[in-house]
Amino acid sequence: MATITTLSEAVAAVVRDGDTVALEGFTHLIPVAAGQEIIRQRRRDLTLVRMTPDIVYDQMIGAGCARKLIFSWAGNPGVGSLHRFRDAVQHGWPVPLEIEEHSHAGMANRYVAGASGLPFAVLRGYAGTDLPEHTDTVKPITCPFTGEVLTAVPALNPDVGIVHAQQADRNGNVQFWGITGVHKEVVLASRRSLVTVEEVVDTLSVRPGATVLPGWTIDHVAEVPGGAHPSYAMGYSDRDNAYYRAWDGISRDRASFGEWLAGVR
Amino acid sequence: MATITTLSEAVAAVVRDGDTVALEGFTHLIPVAAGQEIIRQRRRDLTLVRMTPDIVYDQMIGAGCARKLIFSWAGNPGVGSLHRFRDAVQHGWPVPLEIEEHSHAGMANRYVAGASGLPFAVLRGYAGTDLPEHTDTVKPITCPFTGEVLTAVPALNPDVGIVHAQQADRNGNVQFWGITGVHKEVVLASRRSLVTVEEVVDTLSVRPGATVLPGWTIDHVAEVPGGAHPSYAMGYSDRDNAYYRAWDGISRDRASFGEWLAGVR
Amino acid sequence: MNWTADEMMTVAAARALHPGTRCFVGIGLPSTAANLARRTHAPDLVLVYESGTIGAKPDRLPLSIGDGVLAETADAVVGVPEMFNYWLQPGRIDIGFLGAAQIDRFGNINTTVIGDDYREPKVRLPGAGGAPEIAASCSEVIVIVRQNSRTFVDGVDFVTSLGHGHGASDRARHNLRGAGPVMVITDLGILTPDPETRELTQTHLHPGVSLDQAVDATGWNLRVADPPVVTDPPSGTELSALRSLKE
Amino acid sequence: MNWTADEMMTVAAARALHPGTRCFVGIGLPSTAANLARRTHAPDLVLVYESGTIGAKPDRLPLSIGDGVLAETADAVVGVPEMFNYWLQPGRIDIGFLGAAQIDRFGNINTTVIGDDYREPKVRLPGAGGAPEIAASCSEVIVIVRQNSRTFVDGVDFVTSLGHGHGASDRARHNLRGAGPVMVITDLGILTPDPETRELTQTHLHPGVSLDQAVDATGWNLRVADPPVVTDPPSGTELSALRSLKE
Repeated sequence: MATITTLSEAVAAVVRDGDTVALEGFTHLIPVAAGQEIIRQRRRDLTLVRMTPDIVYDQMIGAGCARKLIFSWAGNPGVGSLHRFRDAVQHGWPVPLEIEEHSHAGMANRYVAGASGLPFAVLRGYAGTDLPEHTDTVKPITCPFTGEVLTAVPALNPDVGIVHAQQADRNGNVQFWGITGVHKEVVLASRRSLVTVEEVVDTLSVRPGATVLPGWTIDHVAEVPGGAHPSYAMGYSDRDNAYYRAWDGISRDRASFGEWLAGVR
Repeated sequence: MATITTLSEAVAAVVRDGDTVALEGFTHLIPVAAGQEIIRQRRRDLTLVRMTPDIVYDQMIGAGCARKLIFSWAGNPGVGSLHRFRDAVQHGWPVPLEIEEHSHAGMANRYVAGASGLPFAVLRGYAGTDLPEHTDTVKPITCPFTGEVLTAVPALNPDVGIVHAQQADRNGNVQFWGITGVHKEVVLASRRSLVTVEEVVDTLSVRPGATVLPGWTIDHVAEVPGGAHPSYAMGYSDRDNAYYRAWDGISRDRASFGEWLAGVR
Repeated sequence: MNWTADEMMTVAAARALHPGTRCFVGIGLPSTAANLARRTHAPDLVLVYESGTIGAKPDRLPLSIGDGVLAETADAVVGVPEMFNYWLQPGRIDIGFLGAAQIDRFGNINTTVIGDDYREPKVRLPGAGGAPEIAASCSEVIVIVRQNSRTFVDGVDFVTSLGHGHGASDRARHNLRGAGPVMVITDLGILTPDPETRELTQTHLHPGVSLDQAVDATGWNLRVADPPVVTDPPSGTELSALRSLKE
Repeated sequence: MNWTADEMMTVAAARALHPGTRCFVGIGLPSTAANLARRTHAPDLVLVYESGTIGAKPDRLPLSIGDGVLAETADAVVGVPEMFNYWLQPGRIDIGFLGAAQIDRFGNINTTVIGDDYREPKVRLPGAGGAPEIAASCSEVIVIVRQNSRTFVDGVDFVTSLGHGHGASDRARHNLRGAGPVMVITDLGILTPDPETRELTQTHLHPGVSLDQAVDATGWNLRVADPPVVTDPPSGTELSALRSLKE
């Protein structure tokens, strides 16, 4: 059964130096506040996993939390590049960043395999691209019935999976709706999980399109209203497009990023 | 875009002698009326696919529509045996019935592979059982990353997939809610599809827990109120448990089944 | 208060379910026992049905695993592929609750065919359903089945669901994560696998059942604990909860 | 009415989308073009975004592929694994609409790194996202990209998404089901693959664009149709729909 606690206690309980940590949320319900709490707790040597490293991972990478990134698309959506990510990859600043690069289809299937207790997943993917040459975790696999050659990717089972959701009840049952990305998969695939929520309510009233995760699948729940900002929580907030644009300036050089970082810490 | 038509026209359009046909519905939303229309149109040599052949397949098998059954559990749920299925397997009456037998996990994953455009699916299944000895469509597969040996099953892509649902709108968009089984998978995996619905409405109002299938994924929609009887359509009808019990008597011998069949035709 | 052998069996099965346990429930005796446990000592039992309902809280006994009351009262309803892939397969479920048409001394279960020839069976049974993977992937398996020599056989005609195979190391050889059958609960008593050999041993007899009855009802040379424990009879609370459940 | 080269490009891309087409839309120029088509000649265009929204009908241009307006107006919203596995991979989508940082004469696309050394890139780009499988699995691919010699290169530094590989038989060799790029729409004109060799050929020039401009903007020895067709200029309706969309 999920423990309902504060964000700082929850992050302290689940995230350790050296862990493999996945913060997910596909444009929507991104656990940004949890990422900043990881920065505040000065975690180091993390292997960060995320399909779409965007502002939250740019912040964590710039703060020096990560030694490796497993991902499929690293950008500021609708705006441009992630400057802290580029600085880490191109110049090793503030620490060198190893990368393991996939496609979205590959990453999504890696989480599916992880949630399913399988060591790998099969897809039609990567064919003819240069990704397999640089990524060890992409291999061919042959169909035992047709002989057709497809692509295998290994399961992702992070030490910690963190997502943001709209609501939890007092037993830690969680519901989220709207664009749900790989929320369910990352919680089920991870050894430990934390869900930050807009609101803890007495009873969940299930919404159309909502997914409900029973409290016994989750380790910690923390109420963090606005915890997805600048991304959004459908029904609670709108995407702060201006902040995404503003981040381009904040993150562009090390000095202005440093000022931002001092403010968070 | 789905054509909205009558049940008899829809069945005539999609089901041909010799086809592989899947009528699905896991206890709930079973397209029984469509099965009886197939009997009425005297289709023959069908390969019937269904996880849980129950009354509707007992009827179709007893009527001589099927030459083969691909399945994972053939019984009258909560009551006992399927007498027409047993008579066909044990005595070849009215025609011999070839069987291809799986587990639920295997069948569900075969539909998933079919819906995904993959030739096979991987699962932890069948290990240590006698099923692989008698079922060609179960093979070992080795994880290219860990070396672990798992089980592969081939995709199911029926010629025709038929399910019952609560509602369609006038564009053939369909919604179903409650226990949804493999409804989505069988529609997406099949070359041609038919959805019978309780009601055609002007606009779908999406319910909690509902799945919506866009009309362009479906070939035919037919309005058949009560078309799942004796199974049920949540929000429209209750399961007719008395009929399930009564079927045991109707189906127990060839004569009483024959009377029932004459009534359908 | 009097009770039937089936009532004793159901009560014994309900008692085996600890509070908070996540339980994969088949229809029939397992469902009755699980719902009884929820009405008595384990109100927070999590009932999982293969129809996709997680945390169902039915107020009456469902006739099928897909009754509407299961979906209406569940914490979550998922599709059948997700049920098997995300919930059962990774070992999230504590107890798998199974029945059997035949069971052997190692808890291997047959629900497929009676007779030597699979293609020409004496009796064609329903088949596997979810059972092979329930038996493989749940942390533990409990079997509920009436004990008689037609069912308790010296070698099943078909292994539908693996118990302990031919003995101690067989499940590991098949790379199965769950512990397999830890208890077989019958109308006569309870059998548990020997910790060394995994052979089922009659460790409990229900009140009024003799050892000879159990031996006669078993198609192999039954090992017996010395002495077998006598099960506590059903309490008034248990019996009235069970009977009201069946109304 | 005057128009910019970008407006001409977007209008040309919108025109390429036939009514009823199911279109997998990336953010930026593809999304603008697809939404323009929906506002003009193809109101029943089915917009599919990789965030899981199927049949989105946004009333304003989304800034990201996961804007709330997409989920609110969609016929169905599915998880990202389902989007890729059930919807993209089996070939259910007619048109994949992609951008590029680099593109070569066979329509191969790079969005990963600029520079020879993947581990020490000159410029690190965002990477693959959904593009490799969009390029593989959609029935056809349309690329929208500004034509200049930095982008139109004689050999991409990294193949993120396969176009026609090294020529006619390459997609078949990789067992890809979709036809690959059928059109590259730029601010100068339109390139289509030669039916025999699959090499991109400048078949259209936008009004006022000279052939020399196109040749100069291309980093390889550009093949040109003789003569190239001049694209119809944007109509007043198209331009006003486009401009109101961007307000």
